[in-house]
Amino acid sequence: MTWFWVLDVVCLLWVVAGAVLVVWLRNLSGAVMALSLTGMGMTMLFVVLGAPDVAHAEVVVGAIALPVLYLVAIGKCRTVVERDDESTGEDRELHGGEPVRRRWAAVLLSAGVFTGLVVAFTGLPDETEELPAVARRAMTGALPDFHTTEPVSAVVYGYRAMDTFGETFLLLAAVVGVMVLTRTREARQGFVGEERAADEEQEDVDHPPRGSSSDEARRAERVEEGRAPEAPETPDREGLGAPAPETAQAMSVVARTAVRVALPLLLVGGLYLVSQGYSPGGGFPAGAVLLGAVLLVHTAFGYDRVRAVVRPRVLEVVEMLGAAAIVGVLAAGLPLEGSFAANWIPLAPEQTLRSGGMLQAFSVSELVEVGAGLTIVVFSLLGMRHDWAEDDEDGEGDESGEGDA
Amino acid sequence: MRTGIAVALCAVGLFFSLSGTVGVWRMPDLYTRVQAATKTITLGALPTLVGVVVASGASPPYLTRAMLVGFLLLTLNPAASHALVRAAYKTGTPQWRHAVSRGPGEVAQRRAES
Amino acid sequence: MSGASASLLPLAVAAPICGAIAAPLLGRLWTRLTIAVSMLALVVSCALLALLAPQVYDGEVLVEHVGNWHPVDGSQLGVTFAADPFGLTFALLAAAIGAILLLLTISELGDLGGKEMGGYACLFQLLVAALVASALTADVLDLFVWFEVAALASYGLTGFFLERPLALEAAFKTMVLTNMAAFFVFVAVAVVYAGHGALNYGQVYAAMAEAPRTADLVALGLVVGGFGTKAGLVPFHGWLADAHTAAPGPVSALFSGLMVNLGLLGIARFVFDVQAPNRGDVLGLLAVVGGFSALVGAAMALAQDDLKRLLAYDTVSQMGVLMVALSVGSPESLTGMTYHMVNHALFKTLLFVCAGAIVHATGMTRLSEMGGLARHRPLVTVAFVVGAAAIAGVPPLNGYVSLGLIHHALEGDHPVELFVLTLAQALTVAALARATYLAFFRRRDDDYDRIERLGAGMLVAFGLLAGACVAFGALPTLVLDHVVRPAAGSLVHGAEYARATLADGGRVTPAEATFDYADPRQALVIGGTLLLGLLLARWVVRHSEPSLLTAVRRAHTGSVNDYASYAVMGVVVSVAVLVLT
Amino acid sequence: MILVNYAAAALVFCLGVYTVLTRRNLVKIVMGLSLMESAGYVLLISMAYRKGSTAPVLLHPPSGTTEQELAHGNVADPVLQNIALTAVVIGVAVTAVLLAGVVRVAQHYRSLDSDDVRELRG
Repeated sequence: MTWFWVLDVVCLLWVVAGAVLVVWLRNLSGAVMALSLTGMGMTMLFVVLGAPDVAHAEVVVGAIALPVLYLVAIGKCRTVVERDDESTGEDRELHGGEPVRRRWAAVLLSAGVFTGLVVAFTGLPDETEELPAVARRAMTGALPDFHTTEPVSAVVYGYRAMDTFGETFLLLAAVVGVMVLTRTREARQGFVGEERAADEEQEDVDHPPRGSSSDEARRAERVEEGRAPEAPETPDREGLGAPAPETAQAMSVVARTAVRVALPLLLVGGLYLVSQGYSPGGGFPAGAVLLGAVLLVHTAFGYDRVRAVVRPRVLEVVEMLGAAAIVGVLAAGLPLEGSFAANWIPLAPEQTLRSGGMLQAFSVSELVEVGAGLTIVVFSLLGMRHDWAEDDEDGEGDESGEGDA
Repeated sequence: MRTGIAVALCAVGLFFSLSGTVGVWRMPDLYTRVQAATKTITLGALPTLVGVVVASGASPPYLTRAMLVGFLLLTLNPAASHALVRAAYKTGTPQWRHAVSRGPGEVAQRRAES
Repeated sequence: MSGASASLLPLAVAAPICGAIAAPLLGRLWTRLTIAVSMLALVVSCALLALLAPQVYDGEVLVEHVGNWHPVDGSQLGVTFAADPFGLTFALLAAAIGAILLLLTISELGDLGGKEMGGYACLFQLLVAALVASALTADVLDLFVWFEVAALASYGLTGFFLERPLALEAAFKTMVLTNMAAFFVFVAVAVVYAGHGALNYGQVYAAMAEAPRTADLVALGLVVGGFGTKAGLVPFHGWLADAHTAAPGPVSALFSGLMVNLGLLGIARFVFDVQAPNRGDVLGLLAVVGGFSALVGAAMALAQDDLKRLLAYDTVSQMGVLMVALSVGSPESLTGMTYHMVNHALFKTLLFVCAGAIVHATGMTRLSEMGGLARHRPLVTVAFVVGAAAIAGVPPLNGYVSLGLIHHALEGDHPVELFVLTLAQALTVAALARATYLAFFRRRDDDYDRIERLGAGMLVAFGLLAGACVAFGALPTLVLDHVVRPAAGSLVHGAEYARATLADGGRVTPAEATFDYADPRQALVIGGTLLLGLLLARWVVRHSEPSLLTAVRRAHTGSVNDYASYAVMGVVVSVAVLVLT
Repeated sequence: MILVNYAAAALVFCLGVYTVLTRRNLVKIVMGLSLMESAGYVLLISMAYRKGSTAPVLLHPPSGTTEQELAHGNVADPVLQNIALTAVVIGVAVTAVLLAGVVRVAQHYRSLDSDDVRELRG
């Protein structure tokens, strides 16, 4: 039994070490890697503590999704933030000294929160307690009620379907929120009062771009959208000696072939999670794995190859259809079984493809929504344009870009 | 007997992982460190994986999953290290001062001079 | 008690969500169609709730165990929805005012592009659906989930106008502080479940009655911090004024009228319905927090130059008044609190609609730039004066009744709270009088360079809201007996409500509270605060800012780190107070 | 002994709070919130663990026991894992909203220092 505690403590140290690194590291990209380290530590911890479904989701989130989001955001900020002094080119905020606010007050408050939490946790029953009646009911009910051998899926998509219904629209609110925050400037028919208020505020806040960083932002934006014409498709023919970072989008042939080999395995692994009624986790981790596969293809093959698949306009419709399917699956319970999220699909014998009744339908539509939603989120963040802040004097605002990237 | 083989394999894996870690710590610059790190994965993890499969008795579901993990490790790890080092080289990460081969900047300069 | 009608409760939540799904898709075709579909969805939700109203308001609690998963010998695994009078009042308010504000959006923001209008309508409806669902749910975890949905929807809506730098700064502050509040509530729900293995309100109530733990007190402290941030109580209110200043017109009305009530609802549920047996000295804590909120909110409102920011700080003050009324805990004070919550939703939405109309018409947000609007827009002036008078408690309007109830409840053995509330009331009257004078009646020499015509939607919104203010004030006995007393009953008799949520239904006896219109003491208090307020307003307009006020204003540094420090300090203090006393 | 897990979760939570309170770089503040979120998941899964338990899966029960015995046996708590499963995936979307806000603020204010982003004060 002690072997469990050894593994458990090792994983905990790993997570706490990652967290300390995130707080302590000054270099932002380094802190992102530390955050990914914490994510990996948590994945191992979840496997040790007996939560394989959550580990499925956490490995993709910790290793791929979060770091990509942070690195994209840092990249977007770096081209815009005023460089402190042109000579050293040292970004004041991004790598410079970490300006710290009142340190001791914060240490005191954090210690207060820590003692409050520890006081609460010592009062809780420890792991030798019997499972609560609610959990025991979920375990014993999973087979008779849903013919599934996966009680966590039975609870997520069956018993507490209303919770997952709320979580789904939490995700929809986040995705639409990102779409609203990253949208490009759209022509407005008439006079909107706030625009006039905005002009006044922009005078005193958007101080005119002094340093070279603003036209560098313009140049980076142009490079990002209208591909620089002379950029080769793949960097293979480029001489190795050229010191400049690669202008080609795709990666070298080695990386491309490795991704071409691993991609089918990843997709099959992801879809397995949602294929049977009793597969671990269902739509949520499968959507995360799908996002991981799409990001892998994007880094290896570059944006143009991925754009054929990931078209924002199509993806938004797919995501809304996924959400509509979820409302349909749950609302159908009302006329057929008399209550909102009741299980109205007949149960097949356990461990067959259609066992689990409503679980299967709910988790497949969940996969559609989570997969499409997270892809929209990442590609919206990638496609963010610089056209809302005050433009330069020449204001050549190239609206000609290929719509919302 | 089976546990003997398993323990031996795990010991081999452990040794290579340890040596790889020492390599990462001692090596002077990025290029050699990545080389040591890759060795840790390829030679350290695979023997341990085989040892675990031998120890647990090769029941089909367990064996297939272990082979899948092994295959993915063998394909993806070298590609990842390649991408890492190429990016470092192209962005001009400095080499160890006594390095024999040309740094990225010098090739361009020599071509410019000649 | 026909169970069939109870099963409509989740539909009342699903209707706005279907509208939210349809909105972005239709947004591309034709923007007015998006808003029409959204309004239809909210009207359907309101109709479903109104269908259940007669049954619920005569004291019956309609309970729906979602998915037909009924509790098994006292433990409920599935999620439970319960329509009790208090929850239904809040849900009806949310759906009705949401529909009115969508009507307002057509005339105020009708010229937005198709795609952004689709995103706006989707987030708006998700927010209203979250408010309706968190009012109806009877499950601790479900309350957290819908609280988070409301938070997420508010991020996109706050930062909607991307060309306004203030909107993005406000959106970022709202995100950081509301996200931290969500984590506090997340940990609190985890602690409650780990301690008692229960998520259903009734089951948690019973579990806490038989086996109280200190962990529950820490959880309650975290809940007060988390929902206090949403309600905008003082140490946690940093984000509220910024969010309302920069949000679009109808959105800031929705925030101030309804979303802050979500925080109040969360605290009221936990204090009276879920953790009543084991809540320590939470009422004393809430009295102090409420008193501070009332005073600081009113004082800050007095010194603001931006109209919406002034109204936002007034919301902080009114939330403080509500929290003080809640902390007294007597049937009369809880009835007054419920009545004042309904009134506050009505007159604060009216004031924000007027502010939105001014921004739409002139594009100006600062009082110093405005002036002489009475001549140009008489209707906006009338509506603003009705709203301000309602807050001041002028007799025919609804403020008089609810403030009367609260003051009457405090007269007995709470002299300190009574003094604090009257002082805050005087400051509020002064702030609103100053705003009315500066914006409407002050002569403005150069004419406005551009004044937009008022849309039809705005006029309808003015009429409906002002009419509701007058109606709720003119016939208090009718509203009191049929709506407010049953609603307060589910807080006063929390045990009955909790038992009902675990069973398949139950009854909640209304709270006993009477209100006689011609009460001389109440007329004296209201008259006094009115007079004092007007004098203070005149003094402030003429003289510079008193030093105490500048000190309070300097405390609001505007930096995210400081606001987060105040919030964490508030949580640590409330946990310490609950655990140690 | 599970208290070690709870203490580690509380420590990571407080590290997140410390980051949000002291760091002035907006991206660092968002990382602090991610840390608080991760601490929430560690806390949940540690609460779900029962002594010597296996994962709550009834597939291929260990030799000799039927699925029913396993259901009554020693398994981790599926309800808490339900909360964590959905929350982990949604954490990504919430972080993306925060980061979109940070990039838009940086585009306007041309700075990532929270002391420059202070127009709305007083």
